[in-house]
Amino acid sequence: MSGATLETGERTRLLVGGVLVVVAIAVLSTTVFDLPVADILTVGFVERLLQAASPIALAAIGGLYAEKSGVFNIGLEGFMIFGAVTAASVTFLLGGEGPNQADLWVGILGATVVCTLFAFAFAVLLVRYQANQIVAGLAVWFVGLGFGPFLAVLLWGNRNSPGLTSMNDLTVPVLSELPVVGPLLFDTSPLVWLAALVAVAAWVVLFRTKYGYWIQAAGENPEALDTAGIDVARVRYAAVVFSGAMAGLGGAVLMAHAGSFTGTGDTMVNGRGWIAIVAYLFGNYNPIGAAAAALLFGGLDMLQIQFQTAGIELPNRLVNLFPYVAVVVVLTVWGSTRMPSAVGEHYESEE
Amino acid sequence: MTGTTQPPAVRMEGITKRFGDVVANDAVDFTLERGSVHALLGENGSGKTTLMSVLYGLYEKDDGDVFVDGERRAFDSPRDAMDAGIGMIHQHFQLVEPMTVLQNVILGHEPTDGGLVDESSARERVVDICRRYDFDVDRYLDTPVRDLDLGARQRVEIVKSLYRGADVLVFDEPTAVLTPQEVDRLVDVMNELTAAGRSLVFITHKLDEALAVADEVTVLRDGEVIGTVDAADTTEQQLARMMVGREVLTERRPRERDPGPPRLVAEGLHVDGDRSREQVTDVDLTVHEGEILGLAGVQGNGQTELVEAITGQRSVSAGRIRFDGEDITGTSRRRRIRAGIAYVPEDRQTEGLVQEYDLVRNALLGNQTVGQFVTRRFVDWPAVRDHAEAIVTEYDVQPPTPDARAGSLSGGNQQKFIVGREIEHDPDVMVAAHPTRGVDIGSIEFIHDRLVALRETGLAVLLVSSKLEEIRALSDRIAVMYEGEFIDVVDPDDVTDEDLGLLMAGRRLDAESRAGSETDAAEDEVES
Amino acid sequence: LGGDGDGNGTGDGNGSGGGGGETTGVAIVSSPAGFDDNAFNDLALEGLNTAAEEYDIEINQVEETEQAQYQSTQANLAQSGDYDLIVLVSYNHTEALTQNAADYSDQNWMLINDYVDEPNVAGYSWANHQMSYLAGVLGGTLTTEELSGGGGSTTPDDAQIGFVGGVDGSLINAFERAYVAGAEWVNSDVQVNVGYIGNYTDTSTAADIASSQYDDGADIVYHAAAAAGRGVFEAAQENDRLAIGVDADQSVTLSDFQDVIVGSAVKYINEGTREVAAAAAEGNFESVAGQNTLGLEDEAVDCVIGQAYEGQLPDVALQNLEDAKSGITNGDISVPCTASGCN
Amino acid sequence: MTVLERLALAAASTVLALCIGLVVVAAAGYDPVAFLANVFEGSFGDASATARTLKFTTVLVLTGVAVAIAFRAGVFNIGVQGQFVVGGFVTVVTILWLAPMLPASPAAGVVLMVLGTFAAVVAAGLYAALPGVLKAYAGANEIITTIMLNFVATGVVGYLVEGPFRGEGNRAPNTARLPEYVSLPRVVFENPDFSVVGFAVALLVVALVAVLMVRTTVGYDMVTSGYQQAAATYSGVDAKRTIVTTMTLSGMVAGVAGAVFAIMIQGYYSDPAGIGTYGFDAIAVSLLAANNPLGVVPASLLFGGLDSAGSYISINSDVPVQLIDGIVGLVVLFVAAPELFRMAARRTGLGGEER
Ligand SMILES: Nc1ncnc2c1ncn2[C@@H]1O[C@H](COP(=O)(O)OP(=O)(O)OP(=O)(O)O)[C@@H](O)[C@H]1O
Ligand SMILES: Nc1ncnc2c1ncn2[C@@H]1O[C@H](COP(=O)(O)OP(=O)(O)OP(=O)(O)O)[C@@H](O)[C@H]1O
Ligand SMILES: [Mg+2]
Ligand SMILES: [Mg+2]
Repeated sequence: MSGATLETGERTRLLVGGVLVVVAIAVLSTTVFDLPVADILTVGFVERLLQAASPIALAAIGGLYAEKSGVFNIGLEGFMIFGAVTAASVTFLLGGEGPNQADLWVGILGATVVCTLFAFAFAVLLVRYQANQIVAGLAVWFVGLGFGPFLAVLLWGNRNSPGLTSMNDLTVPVLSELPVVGPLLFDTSPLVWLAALVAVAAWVVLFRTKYGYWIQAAGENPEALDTAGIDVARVRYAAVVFSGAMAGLGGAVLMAHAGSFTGTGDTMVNGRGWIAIVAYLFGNYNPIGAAAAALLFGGLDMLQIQFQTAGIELPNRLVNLFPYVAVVVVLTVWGSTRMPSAVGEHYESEE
Repeated sequence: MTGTTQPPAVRMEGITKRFGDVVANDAVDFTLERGSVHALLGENGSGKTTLMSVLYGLYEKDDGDVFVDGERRAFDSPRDAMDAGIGMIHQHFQLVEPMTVLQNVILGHEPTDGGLVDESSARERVVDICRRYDFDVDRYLDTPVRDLDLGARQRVEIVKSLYRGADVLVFDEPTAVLTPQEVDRLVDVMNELTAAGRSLVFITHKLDEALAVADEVTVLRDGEVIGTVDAADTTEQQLARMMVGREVLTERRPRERDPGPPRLVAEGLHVDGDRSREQVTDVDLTVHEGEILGLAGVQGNGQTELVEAITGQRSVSAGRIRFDGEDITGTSRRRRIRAGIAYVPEDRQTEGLVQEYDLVRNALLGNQTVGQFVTRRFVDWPAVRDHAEAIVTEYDVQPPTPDARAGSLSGGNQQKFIVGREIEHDPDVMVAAHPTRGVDIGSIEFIHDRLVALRETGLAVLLVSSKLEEIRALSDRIAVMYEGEFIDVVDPDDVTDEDLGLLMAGRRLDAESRAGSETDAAEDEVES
Repeated sequence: LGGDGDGNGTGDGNGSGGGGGETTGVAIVSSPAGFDDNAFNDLALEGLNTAAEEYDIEINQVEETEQAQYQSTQANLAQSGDYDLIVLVSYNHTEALTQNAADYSDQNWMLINDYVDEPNVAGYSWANHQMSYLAGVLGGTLTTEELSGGGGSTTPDDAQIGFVGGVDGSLINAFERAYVAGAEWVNSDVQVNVGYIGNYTDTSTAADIASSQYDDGADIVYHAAAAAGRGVFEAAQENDRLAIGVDADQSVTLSDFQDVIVGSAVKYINEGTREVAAAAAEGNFESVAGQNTLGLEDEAVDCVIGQAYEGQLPDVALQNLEDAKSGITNGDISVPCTASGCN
Repeated sequence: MTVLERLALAAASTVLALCIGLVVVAAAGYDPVAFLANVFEGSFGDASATARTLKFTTVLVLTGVAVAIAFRAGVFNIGVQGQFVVGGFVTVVTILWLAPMLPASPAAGVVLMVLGTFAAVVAAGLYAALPGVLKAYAGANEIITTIMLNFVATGVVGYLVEGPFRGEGNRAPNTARLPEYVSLPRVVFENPDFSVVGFAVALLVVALVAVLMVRTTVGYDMVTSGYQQAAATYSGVDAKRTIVTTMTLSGMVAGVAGAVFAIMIQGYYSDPAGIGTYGFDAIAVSLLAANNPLGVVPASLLFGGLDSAGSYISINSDVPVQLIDGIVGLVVLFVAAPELFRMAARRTGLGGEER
């Protein structure tokens, strides 16, 4: 296999470990609380898990590309907010309060385009003007938290959009009739499929195409790439713009599943951008791994909900912390991730 | 000016390159004839790398012209240079460590098939090149570069340039990190290359190599060309004189007094390397007072790990280390520094100096517990500054100010500062790893003098070097390391260079000892 | 600084109030959730706006989402002397007001959902527990009734409903406990799924929790999650089930979800703020000062039927609601928890 | 970068962000001139505004220094917010617990504040040491673990404030209030939630940290590790221990920040979900200051001023507060990119030397 997929064994162990943790917790708690596993691990649970994981996976894949190319984009949360609010805005502008599915799709597309543009401006600051990546990323978050809801206020006089429409499930005739697999795969949101597709495509591009090689080289040893005659800045621009576009898409997907934009408090994105960063680190910079990690976090979150539904009395505020604690524990027990060595370093080729 | 019918492969005229106030190249003329090797000599900071970087499109020249194959060219980027058939093997390798050898070789020039990288056709081409020039690179094409040793990495760099169709190859100090055997192989490679019509620039500090390999030699000093001579018509002495303006000799420095009692002793030492593979196996070592013990060996045979174990930067899996009879096996690096073990590290860039610090702050590095500079954890900066000034003056560090940023110094000057700092540390034991690597001849002599002086004052010195003449010139005894073990400890007067070469290749001297015989040592270096 | 707002009438000099010295200045400071919550911040503001239609009132809407700043925000407003009344939304203001009500004894304050024992403070609380109890009665009744009028339906054969709360704390726990009690009053076998989001903004998680409950067999889900509650309605539409809104008649405020909102537990916060603003404008703040807990008796809370379900619900549901109301008012029914939460 | 350049950078970033903000303000139909006037009045317009600015500055200085310590040593402590929360909570709990044991008097107040702060320093130091240990001895990336531990701190303290530590009879999820005599004296400024003493404490911490970093070997070891780990190891620095030391020190300062916030500003503790993001803002502060403890002071003043203007504007104007948040975000964004202004300066011939 490709030697560029770093420490494959370690990564696999990490993910397998994570999945084992989830399953173990599920099984353990069902026995402790004397509940049938079937009540917890329902088809609906998996369905929600997939939907919850999609936006995180998309943003994570974007962030992964940026970081692989040597740029730490911790502004994913901000881009997701922009993605969600622009998707809602465009959908609304097209279809008013009763938009149809086509409007929603255009909204998602519009959000991706707008975030691509924002990401380009961000990339110019990072790559050309050598902005500090951590501060600039935090700034994008602040800007998103500020201007995202502000845009909503301008448009709707309220930080929350009116109810728009949510993405309909894509039902494949016949196949959707299959037990378990049917409703999960063939009667689900097309955006879940989109996310899966993006994950696979991102993996292929990163590890099987020359652009992927360049991205990896830009993040590990930009000078080597430069001396190979490839413009490091352009590679990084592309990766950062892609990361913004994917995070924006992730936000749009979140909005499309919810059917409206919520801009109060930490907005509807509510930390998913941060989880996305954790997801790709957890997936050890592998798009598939990142998607799997997103599933893991989606799973933990939904599991927690299943527990509540099943009537397990737990202090909810503490239970909600479970994914965060799990991240710390798993990182500690299953070892470290290795950042690309040139992350955060500006590269200027001598001209 | 040239009488050949063919235009020269490269012709550079009046090249000037400034960095701020520094004139790195001052109206330099340089001609590389087709199918020849042209050596570029000069002290540290004389502008060799800069000149070649201009050729390679890395630096934009301030003035002058570059002609390739008689055509006037201006390269904005390495890509342009590469397209014109110019390749450069850098002093610091330009490899992406986690990527495989194959991926590194084809980086930027990937053949594709339906959008995907066509690794199999790339592999064919690379294997082809390896066969043609007899490289072993094809044997580890799928190994990540980070698992390769320096010699192998260098060959990857060469293959990379050839893969890109380089016609002109610039080697920037390629031998600095190589063992004698590897140097021999490199020389073979260079001969193959010129035989195939390639033209080579060979930057080195080693006069004998320059004379052995090159057809022509150009000497730079302070950014200016001192002269270009035919290798056949010149001598080492003459070149040395051109470089430094005086004669330099490396001659044997036997000790003037008998060695005293053992100071540094290692018994049955086992040390693991980075990938938790045992790199040092059952080594016994004794360095006496007033003695220089030379540690020779092909790089990657455990010298680094042994030195790190002795200096306290790496833990020992078995065995004892004693210093003046006291067991120091488990003690921290800091305690050993305090006990008087000074260390000139192998890697001056990342270990020996903090690049972003000025020399004042670098002077405190390793001296954080020295009472002269520190009282109860508070640093006496004026005292440190005086100390730095003293080192700079005494060891002729350029520029002669302690306020210079370490990273702005040329490699040789960095090394001089480190050596100075470690010697001024007033140690009892000096561990010096490659103390003159990349250092110009004048400074080499100076550093050698210092090491010898240390010995004469009764220090125990452990010298690690890949330069045989250095080992031979300074050592009172030579230990040869091979695959983590001491294969032999010999008296420098009793062995020839060939003998040492054989030992380093793993042949014991009592076996058949024919100098220059084929060795299989190189085959093992990949895995280390 | 100028005269520390000596009651009403002296709101002079500041900019716009051209029409005589009669303009009543009212400031409203949000809770940490901020305005646009479709819940009590917005409702409180709405009441002021209603009052402004009747009286010459100028409203300054101040959003401050950091609790630690309330002390200085309140003090700054009081110091300015421009306001005859300062409305503070939510008990997050209580600690700061304890200090400021005494420090600015000439300033009139209205504190929503809590009370500070000073003559210049009007504390208003609404009986969340009572309206939630009624929501429970509605849910508990309908879960065993055949109902498929609008967008959702029930499964009459099993009695199961759900509750989605915002933050798991005593405030929302009171909603939950009363809701469960109301449902059990109707049907002691009823099963209630309970889930908490952890905040008041994450619509997606709200929808996930509700879906999980619908999956598990719940027919009707009541939410107490402010803006995030919209997710519950989304889930109801998605799963063809029903939901009960909170605070306002959400079948009106979120009319897109009319088809699934069978009813809403409402409290007329707007009535309270309107009343106090009017009192301030008329110069008799004393009439509203003190601790006011508004419940069923005051017709300040209720459970109303959703727009699309008016006249559609089985009589038994309406009957049960009526019975519960009178039971609560005459003391036959004791609702767990109080307006201030559970202990 | 020289001090002068840094100041110019801060000024240019603010001006540019404000300009963009003004355009947005105008485009959204508000009065930009009035808005600008409000920004100045709200930050330094009068004694009360100045006090409010200094209040924010005080906390930002402390959290900023906490970040600076870690970043200087090459450890990315993104968890200052969490450590700040832990510190503040522990301060309140400690004081409330000890208060009944002492007679109510100003002297007891001082003792309690010192003990409370000490407890905060210990607790926050330990809370920061945890990711330090995990990084040093288990290789767990501290950026992730500290972000996660922020969530954990907020959640757990939120739970404790809501439940076990809720003050008696409190409707709101708040702890009980600190006794009246446990408060910093009001000198110079009258504001109830700002005391010059708190600001002085912040400056004292800055001075101590500056001396530690520049004058002591502990500081030298930390900074050297930050620049070049291999060199530090070579010089006898124990890399793992230094990571833990760094995180602990950073957390300790964050603990002081938490204590000052709890004692000076709030006087009790509330759900941290509603407490300002001082620990995140501190990252921008620290980077604007090039992670130099002394530079943190003016950098905090800038951000404190903007925060203060935000509070003022939310009271005195109709412009939605989100806009101010957005503008602060823009300031941070531009602060992150000094090169932008350097290039602009070069292009316009205003100076800025070639690098
Ligand atoms: N990028 C740079 N920026 C500033 N100064 C530089 C740069 N590169 C080289 N110099 C300076 O230019 C001069 C020539 O350096 P160069 O690297 O060409 O020397 P060299 O002959 O290759 O030395 P060495 O033998 O030590 O490698 C030195 O004074 C060096 O400090
Ligand atoms: N106490 C001192 N006495 C004398 N020189 C000192 C002292 N402290 C630091 N220096 C020197 O002063 C310079 C500045 O040191 P300082 O630690 O303040 O760096 P800094 O301004 O933080 O630098 P940077 O921001 O570039 O890291 C350095 O050259 C250092 O060697
Ligand atoms: Mg060089
Ligand atoms: Mg039912």
